[in-house]
Amino acid sequence: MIGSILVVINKRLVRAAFWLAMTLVTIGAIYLLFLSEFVFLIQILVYAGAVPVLFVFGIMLTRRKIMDEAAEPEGGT
Amino acid sequence: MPEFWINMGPQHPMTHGLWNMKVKVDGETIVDAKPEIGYLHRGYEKIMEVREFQKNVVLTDRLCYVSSITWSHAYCLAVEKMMGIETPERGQWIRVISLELQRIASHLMWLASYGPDLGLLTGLLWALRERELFLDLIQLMSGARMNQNFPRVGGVRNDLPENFEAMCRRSIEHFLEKYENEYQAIFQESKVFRMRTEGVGKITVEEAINWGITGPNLRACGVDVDLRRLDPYETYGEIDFEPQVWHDGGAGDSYARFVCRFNELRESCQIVLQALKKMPKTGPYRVKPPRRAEGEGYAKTEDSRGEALFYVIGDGDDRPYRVKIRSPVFCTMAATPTLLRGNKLADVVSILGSVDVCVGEMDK
Amino acid sequence: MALESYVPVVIFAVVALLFPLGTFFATRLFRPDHPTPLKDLTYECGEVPEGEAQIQFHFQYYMFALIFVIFDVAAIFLLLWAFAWGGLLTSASPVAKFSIFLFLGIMFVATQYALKKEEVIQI
Amino acid sequence: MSAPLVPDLFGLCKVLTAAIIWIVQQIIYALAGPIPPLAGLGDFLGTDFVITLVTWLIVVTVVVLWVTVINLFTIMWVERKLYSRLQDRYGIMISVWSLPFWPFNRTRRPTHRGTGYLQNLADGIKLIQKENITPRNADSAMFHISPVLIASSTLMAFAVLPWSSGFYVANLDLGILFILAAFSLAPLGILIAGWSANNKYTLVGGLRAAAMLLSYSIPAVLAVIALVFFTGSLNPIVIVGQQDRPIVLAGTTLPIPAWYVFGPQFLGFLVFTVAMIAEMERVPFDIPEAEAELVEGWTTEYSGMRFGIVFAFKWLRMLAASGLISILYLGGWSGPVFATVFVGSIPIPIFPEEFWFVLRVYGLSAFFVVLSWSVPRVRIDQILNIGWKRLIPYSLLAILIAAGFRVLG
Repeated sequence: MIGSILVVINKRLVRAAFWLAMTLVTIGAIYLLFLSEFVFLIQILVYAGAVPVLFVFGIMLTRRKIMDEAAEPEGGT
Repeated sequence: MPEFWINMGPQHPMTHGLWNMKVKVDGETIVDAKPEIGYLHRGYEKIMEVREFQKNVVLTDRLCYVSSITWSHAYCLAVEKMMGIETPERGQWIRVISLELQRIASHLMWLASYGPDLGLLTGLLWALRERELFLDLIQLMSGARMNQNFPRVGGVRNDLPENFEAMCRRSIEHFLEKYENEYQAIFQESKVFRMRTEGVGKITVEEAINWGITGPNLRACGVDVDLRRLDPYETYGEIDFEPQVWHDGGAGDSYARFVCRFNELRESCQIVLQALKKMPKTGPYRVKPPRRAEGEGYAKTEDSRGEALFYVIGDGDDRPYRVKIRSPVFCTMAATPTLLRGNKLADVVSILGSVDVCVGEMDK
Repeated sequence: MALESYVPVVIFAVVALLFPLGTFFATRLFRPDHPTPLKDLTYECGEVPEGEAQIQFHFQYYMFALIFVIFDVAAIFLLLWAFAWGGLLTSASPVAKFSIFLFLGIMFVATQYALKKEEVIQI
Repeated sequence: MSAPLVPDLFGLCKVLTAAIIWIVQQIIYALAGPIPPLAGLGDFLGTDFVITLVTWLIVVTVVVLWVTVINLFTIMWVERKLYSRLQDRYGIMISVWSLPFWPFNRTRRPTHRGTGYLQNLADGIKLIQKENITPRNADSAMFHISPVLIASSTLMAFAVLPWSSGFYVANLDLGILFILAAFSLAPLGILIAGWSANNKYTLVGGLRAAAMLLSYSIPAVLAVIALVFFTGSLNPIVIVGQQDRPIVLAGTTLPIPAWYVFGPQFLGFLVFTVAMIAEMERVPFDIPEAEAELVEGWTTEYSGMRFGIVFAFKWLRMLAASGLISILYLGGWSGPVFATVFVGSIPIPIFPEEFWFVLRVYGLSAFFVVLSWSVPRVRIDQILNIGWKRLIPYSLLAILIAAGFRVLG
C-alpha cells in the first residue's frame, strides 16, 4: 500500500507515524476481507488508535532531527 | 534540556490586561516564571506633577478602572494630610460607603474573572450580574459607572441622593441572598473548584512579607493585617467589623486567597449597612481646600488588592512637587515566580486569578 | 455473512472522508487568501515566538500511554472472555472460568504500582 | 413496544432509487434512438448491482445529512440557548425574522424577536468566508490532513449508530465496538494536529488531549465488557431489544422498564458516562482546549472552516456519545405502550421510536451541557488520576459484579 511506502521513506518521524496508522487501518480492512470482523475492529482499536500515539509520544521524547543530524556528535541534551 | 519558555500575554485569556508572563515549563511543571510589565505604563507620577491638586483626582481614577474610588480616595487623603484639613463627618461617612461599595464591585469583578480562568463561564456572568447592582448604586451616588471621580480633596463631590439608603439596603439584601445561595454553591462548595484551588500556589508568611504582598493575599497567609483596623482612616474606627483572615491549615494557597476575598464581600456589605445606620443624616460633606500647599502628605489605605500608598510633596505651588504611588499589585507581581514555581501549567490561571491582578495600577 | 453488512460502512467511510475534504475545498471558492509574513507567524500571544515547539519534549504522561496499550490489549482479552462466558459456564472446568480473575488481579496491582512509582519519579 | 417511523431505511430509499433510475432510464432510452450504444447503458442502470449501490449511497447521504445538518445544528442551538438561560441571559436571538429587509422585518433594523435557530448556520457561512492561515513553520501536510482524520473518524461512528430499529446504515454484530474504535482514532489526529502547528499551546494541548482520550477509552471499553455479560452481544439493535420489556423481579412484573441502568449495571453506567464526557471533551474534562491557559488548546492555529470543522465535531462526538449511552443503558428507542395505536394489526406510531431516541439523546446532551457550564475545569494530572485510580478500579468492579450476577443466575 502507498501508506506503508510513505512510512519508510518519510524523514519526519511524526508523519511516518501518521502513515503507519493509516497503513494499520488498511491492514484492518484486509482482515475484514478475510471475514474476521472482530480482528478488524481490534486492529483499529488497538493498533491504529493506540500504538501510533505511543510512537508519537516516544518520538517527542527523543530528539527531533535525528535523521538530519545523524553525523553530528551528540550535543548536550 | 526539554524545557521551554511559554509566553502568556499580552494577548492571552489568562492576563486580565496587558502584561506578559513568561513561563518556563518542563513538561507540564513550571520551572521558572518571569513577569514582564510595562505595556500600560503611562508615567502617572510624572503627569501628576503638572496638574493642580484637585485636577489630579481625575487621573487617579484611571489607575485602576475597577476600583477607581479607592484610588482617588487614597490620593485625596494624602493631599488632605499635607494641607492639614479635615473632612466633615458626613463626608467621611459618605466616603466609607462609597469605598465599600467600590470594594464590593471590585471583588465581584475579580470573582467574575476568576470563573472563566478556571473554565467556569457561568461564574463570570453571575458575578457581573450582581456587579451591576453596585455599579447602579455608585452611579446614583456619583453619576458615573466607571472612573467616578467622586472623592474630592476636602470631602466628596456631592451628597448622597434621596432614597439612597433604601436602595442600598435593597440591593445588598438581594446580593446577600444570591451570595448565600448561588455563589457559594458554584464556587466554594464545588468539589472541582476546591480541587483546582486547594494546595495550589502556596506561599509562606515570611516570603509573602518579604515580597511585600499585602491585603487579602497576606491575610490569606494568616496574618491579621487590615489597615482599616490597624490604622483607621475616615470613620472606620467607629465601625464594628472583622477583617477576613484565614486561620485554618493550608494557609497561603489559592483557596485561602479566594475565601478571604469572598468573605470580604459579605463583610463589606455589613460595613455599608452599619455606616448607613451610624452616619449623621445632615451636615456638610465637603470643605474648600486651599489652592496652594506646602509640606508632605502620606496616606495608606486598604485597597481591594492590598495597601495603596500615596506620598505627596507640595512646594507651595498649586500642584504637587512629587507624587509617589505604591501599588499593591506591583509588589504581588514580583512574587509570582515564587508563587508559580513547582506548580502545573494549568495552575497559572488558578494562582494569578486568585491574587487579583489589575494592570492599570501595576504599570501606573 | 458479515462482509455484505460492511458494504454500507465502506460507502459511509468514503462519504465521511469526502465530507470534510469537500468542505475544505469548497471554502477555497469563498475565502480570501492573502498571506503575509506577520500573519503566518505562529500565534504566541502577540509576541515573537521564542524557539521551536517541535522539540524534544519532556512529557510526563508517557507512562500513561504505555500502561494504556497494555490495558487495551488486556481489555480485548476480557472482551473475548465475556463473550465466551456462557460457554465457560457450561464447561465444567472452574480453572478456565476464574483464571482470568488472577490475571486481572495481577494486572491491577502492577498498574497501581506503576502509577505510584510514576508519582515519585516524574510528576 | 412502539413502532419506528422508518421501518426500513434501505427499503424506503430503494423506492426512491427505483424512481430516480426509472426516470434516468426513460431519458436514456429516449436518447438511444439517435445514439444506439446508450441503450446498453440504460439496461445496465436497471441491474440489481447499480440499484443497490445507488440505494446505499442515498441511505448514507440521508444519514449524514440527518446527523450533520439537522442534529448538529439543533444540538448547537440547544446548547447555546440552554447555557444562556443558565447564565440569566437570552442567548442567540437574531433569526430570519429579524433580517432588516422586506418580507421579514419592516423596521429596517435588526430586531431581537427570533429564537436564533439559524445563528449557527450564519456562523458557518461566516467561517467559510474566512481566510485559512497556515503558520509558516507548521508541518503543512499534517496540519491540513489531521482535521480530516478527526472529522471523518467521528463521523464514522454514525455509520453503525442506529436511530431506531429501522433507521440505520449498517447493522453490525459488533456495532458498539465499531463506535468505540471510531472514537479511538481521534487522539492520534488531535496529537498530530497539535504537533504539526509548531505552536507551544497546540503542542501541549494535543499531548494532553491524547493522554486524556487514551486514558478514558479504557474504562469505556471495560464498562462495555461488563455489559456483555448480560447482553451476550454487541449489536445495538439486539441490546435495545433486550431492554424493551418491564422488569420481572421474583415473579412480579414491576412498572419499571428493564433498562440496564436499573440493576447491577448502574456502576458501569456511571463509569461509562464519565468516560464519555471525557471522550467528548466537555468542560469538566475539556483540558485539551483549556482556553484559560492554552489559548484554544490544539485548535489554536486553525482558522476559517478548518476551525469550524474541528469545533463542530465536538458536538458530533457529544451526539454519538449520548446515543451510545442511551442505547447501552437507557433502553435506546423503546417507548411506553401508549406510543403506538393498533388499527387492526397495523401499528401506527403516535410517537415513533425515533422520537423516543432523539428525546433521550437530547436529554442526555442537555444534562452534559448543564453539567459542563456549572463546574470548573479539572487539571490534567487530576483527570488522569481520576481516570486511572477511580474509573478503572470501578469498571473492574463492575465486571466482577456482572460476572457474579451471572454466576448466581
